Amino acid sequence: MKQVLFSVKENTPLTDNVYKMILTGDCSDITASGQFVNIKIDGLFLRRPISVCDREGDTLTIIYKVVGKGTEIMSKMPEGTVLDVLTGLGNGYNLELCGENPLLLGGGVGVPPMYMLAKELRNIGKKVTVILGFNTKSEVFYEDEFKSLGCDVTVTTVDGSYGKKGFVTDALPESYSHFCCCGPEPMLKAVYKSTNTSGQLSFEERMGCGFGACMGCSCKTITGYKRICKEGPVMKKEEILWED
Amino acid sequence: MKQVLFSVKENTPLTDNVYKMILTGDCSDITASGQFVNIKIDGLFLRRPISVCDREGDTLTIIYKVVGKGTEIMSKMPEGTVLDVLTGLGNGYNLELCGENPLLLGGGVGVPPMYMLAKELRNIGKKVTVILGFNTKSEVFYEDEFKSLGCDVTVTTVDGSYGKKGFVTDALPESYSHFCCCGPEPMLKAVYKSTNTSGQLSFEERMGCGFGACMGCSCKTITGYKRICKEGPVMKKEEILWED
Amino acid sequence: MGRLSVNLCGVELENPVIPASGTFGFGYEFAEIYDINCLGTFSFKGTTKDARFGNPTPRIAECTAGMINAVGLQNPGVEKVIAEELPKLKKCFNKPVMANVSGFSVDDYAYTCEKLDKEEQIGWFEVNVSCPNVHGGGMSFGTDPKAAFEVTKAVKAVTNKPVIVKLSPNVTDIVSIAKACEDAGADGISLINTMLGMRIDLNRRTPIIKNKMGGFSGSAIFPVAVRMVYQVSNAVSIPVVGMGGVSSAEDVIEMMMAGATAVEIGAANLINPFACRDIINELPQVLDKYKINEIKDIIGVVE
Amino acid sequence: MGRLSVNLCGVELENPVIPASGTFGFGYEFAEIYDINCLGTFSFKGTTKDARFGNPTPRIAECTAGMINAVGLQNPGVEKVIAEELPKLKKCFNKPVMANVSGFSVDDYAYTCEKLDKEEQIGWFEVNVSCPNVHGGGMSFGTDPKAAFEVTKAVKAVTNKPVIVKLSPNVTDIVSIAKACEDAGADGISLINTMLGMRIDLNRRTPIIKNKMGGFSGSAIFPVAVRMVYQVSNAVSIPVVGMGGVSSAEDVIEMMMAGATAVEIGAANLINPFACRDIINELPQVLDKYKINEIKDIIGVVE
Repeated sequence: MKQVLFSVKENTPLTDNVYKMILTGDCSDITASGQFVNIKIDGLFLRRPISVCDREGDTLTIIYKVVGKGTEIMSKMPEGTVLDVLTGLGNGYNLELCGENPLLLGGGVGVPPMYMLAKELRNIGKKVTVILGFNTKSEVFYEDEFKSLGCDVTVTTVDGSYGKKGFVTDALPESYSHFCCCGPEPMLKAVYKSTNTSGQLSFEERMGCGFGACMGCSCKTITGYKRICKEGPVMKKEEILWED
Repeated sequence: MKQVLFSVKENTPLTDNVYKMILTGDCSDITASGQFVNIKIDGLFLRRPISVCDREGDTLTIIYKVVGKGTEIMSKMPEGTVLDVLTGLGNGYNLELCGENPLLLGGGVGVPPMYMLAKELRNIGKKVTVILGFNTKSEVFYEDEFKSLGCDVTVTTVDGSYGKKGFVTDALPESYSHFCCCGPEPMLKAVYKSTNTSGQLSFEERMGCGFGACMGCSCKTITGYKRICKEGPVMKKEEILWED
Repeated sequence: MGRLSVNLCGVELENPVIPASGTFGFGYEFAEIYDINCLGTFSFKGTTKDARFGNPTPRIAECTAGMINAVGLQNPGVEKVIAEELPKLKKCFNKPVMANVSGFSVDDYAYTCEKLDKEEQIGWFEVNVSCPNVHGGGMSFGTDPKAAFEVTKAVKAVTNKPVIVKLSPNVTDIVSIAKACEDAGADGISLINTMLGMRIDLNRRTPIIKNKMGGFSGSAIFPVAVRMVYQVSNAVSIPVVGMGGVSSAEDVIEMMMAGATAVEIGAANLINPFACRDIINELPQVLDKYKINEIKDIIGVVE
Repeated sequence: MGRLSVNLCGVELENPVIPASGTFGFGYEFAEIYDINCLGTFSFKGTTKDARFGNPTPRIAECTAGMINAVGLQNPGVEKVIAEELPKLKKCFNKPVMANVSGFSVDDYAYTCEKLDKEEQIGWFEVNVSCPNVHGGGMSFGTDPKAAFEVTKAVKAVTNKPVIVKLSPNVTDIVSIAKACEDAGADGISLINTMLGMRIDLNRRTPIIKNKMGGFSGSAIFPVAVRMVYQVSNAVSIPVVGMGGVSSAEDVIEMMMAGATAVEIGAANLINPFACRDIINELPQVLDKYKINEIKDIIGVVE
């Protein structure tokens, strides 16, 4: 973990309420896809955890959805805004478990972390299949970005207004070596049930600190209690214990 | 009272810790010298009451000393900053009581309201004598501004490093028709004791609202309880009741 | 009535927004800047049997997201309130007003309420057993269920108007005190009054407030207020008026979901004199945002 | 020792800054980002007889100038703390540490403290009779003087190390509880623990916290903390450790002027992991600013 001052280079909407923010600063502590950063916002007490979408040298890309006060304020930040950010939080995805032709599944704001993961996997020559799930056509983003990485990309929409109708689990390919998934809990559960390989899933929880101090985001796993912000957010399929 | 958005046109130091801020906005509710405005500052709960130094059309001039968080933040406000201000607060000085050759006494940050008062009195052709009291030379400001209004100006410094050595009460002229005074309470008391005419004195107190709602700044007078923010800050000499 | 209307102890309110006692005087200072008839009602300056100047100054200290006051019930006394303040109020406010009453003995409360009972402008009594700023009285009635019971009973005996008892948050068990008031016949409970707080002037090395301690209010105390409103509204069967740090239309909704039938707004009026008017104007959009049809539908919706 | 040193119950502290229990784990998460030996000491994660997962999530809610937590004493239990956590801590912290202990019965407290007493790393016990997040225990000990007395007495019987009792602010009369602890032999009092608070999710119309209510902390509660530290330090003759919303070097000074011998810092660590280090570094300038020679000179300077 590092405390770094970033400056906003770009902050543009991808859809009605999903924004892409490009930040410049020291990214050296961001060592794996699936990690997140924790952003201090003036006037709000708690930092806002946002998953890393991409990292190139000193350039950090995050994608966030406007859901409350914090993201509302973020969406209005002009270029040049300086942000106090804790970087390199969480464990991230383990590439070594992915095998030769991994399957990546992202739902809604669960899509962004899949981008950096796909990029890393392509860099080491893996055949990457990506399924991106959205509710409807107007919410779709990043399809082309994944394609230009050379991934085999399928988009699903719940209402069928774009791509394949249904959920990501309605578009599972014949075979894949491993899966990596990020999205809302119902999607994680569905993917957990309908996949037949090993996999890694990224979880969300309201956090106090984001770096393991407050025990605010603890969860039970087969291998014991874990802090989603520290031992997570990515969990191996085998260790997951569904609460309800 | 009016709630007005002002924008900072100029914000420059007059001494080490005294600043002059020129604001543009609707000044129509500022009807008398001695009135004050109450400024909302982001991140602080209470507004900051600052006395009016001058008002010309849409231009408001205030002079403030950096004494705490609020004035500290104000001193760093760049040109163009927009401020939420309650204007036209308090009663102000009554010109009709001043007579032909009034005496104006200002001490430290009690000097600014005397400027608008002197200006008004000169405009109606009065002979105005001004005594400005400071601790030391480096704290002196606005001497020339009063002179250019055509006032007879004396500056006193406690340590004698500039002007006449001593307090404003050490520089009282032979005769004057009335006095108007603003400054720290010890100065008000001294002036009260050493003057032999009718007079008006401006008082300070920690305020909650600044417009008469909270009773935070009440004081006792010979004519009953008064709110320094509403029936004050200017009191007639005859009505003053010293608490201790 | 419209989608903002609520019924407080049998009296219909056009909306649930009520400026809290001590932050709105007797209304006319605010009537100078907007038409206060847009309010549900308001609770006027705490009134006592005899005139009071209150505490020495400084009476005000700033805090993060709040302030401390130690005014100490400055008011002209019930006779003058009736003779001078209410007639002035009548000129600018044509709705029933809430009469906030304090005292230093059970008889004080009864005496003052009996006098005010004859005034038809008054729609409710708000009996303040929780002022933190007066010694040998005020809060002590609100920290002991027996005393709260006695005061409530005495006031109920002298008026047929709804009696709402205003409680202090500076207690171990707010529910037991609320229940004591209900048992004594209270028609409603309002809470929370200010929290006892203190700030120090680091240069002078003395308390900022001359009285040392005072009542802490402002958005900082909102989570404590929501908690107590929730606890009390789930324990009593009479309406609860929620207050404590409410400063936005969303805060009003949160208080009502916690169990409040109406909501008082205090310190916010001192920072933004238009706060209550602005919140009333915002409420319809906020109801839409949260898919609420009529505001009364969400009272105590949280289980 | 330097101008920042204070003496807490007979043990010298290099400075009065102490990360509060539950916001600093067992230290090593923070040791990864700075040398925690700059701290006066710290109070480790609340430890109980048996291992606890704590409460269901969500456990965290945001507030204006603060937060609510309902972790519920998650900890591995005293055996594991001794076997696993303390050895890890020893590697990164070479000063005496404060052992924060909770329980559900008087025997629980005694059992856990007796086990920990043998560990030479431990310089003080901080007996938490004020956790708002565990039912049938925790806070109840801190809201009743008799229960606080019993717990204190039982712990004093099993250790010769200084015993500091951590009190809850959610009470009518904090002084009576502090005095009960002093009468039972407590060597110090620490306060305030969190205030019981609640927030609501307006979309879901449910409490944000799964447990409904939780402990409210952060700068918002500072004025209540200063008030209670002042009241207690003027009523007892044992040292007081002040906490509650402290987030700057100036806040530390204010707490000490109110009567605190040392100051704990909680929620601030969660927002800025370097908060305690930064405050310690700022303190010398702040002492100069307020013309304070040695920090111990201002303890309880406010009359």
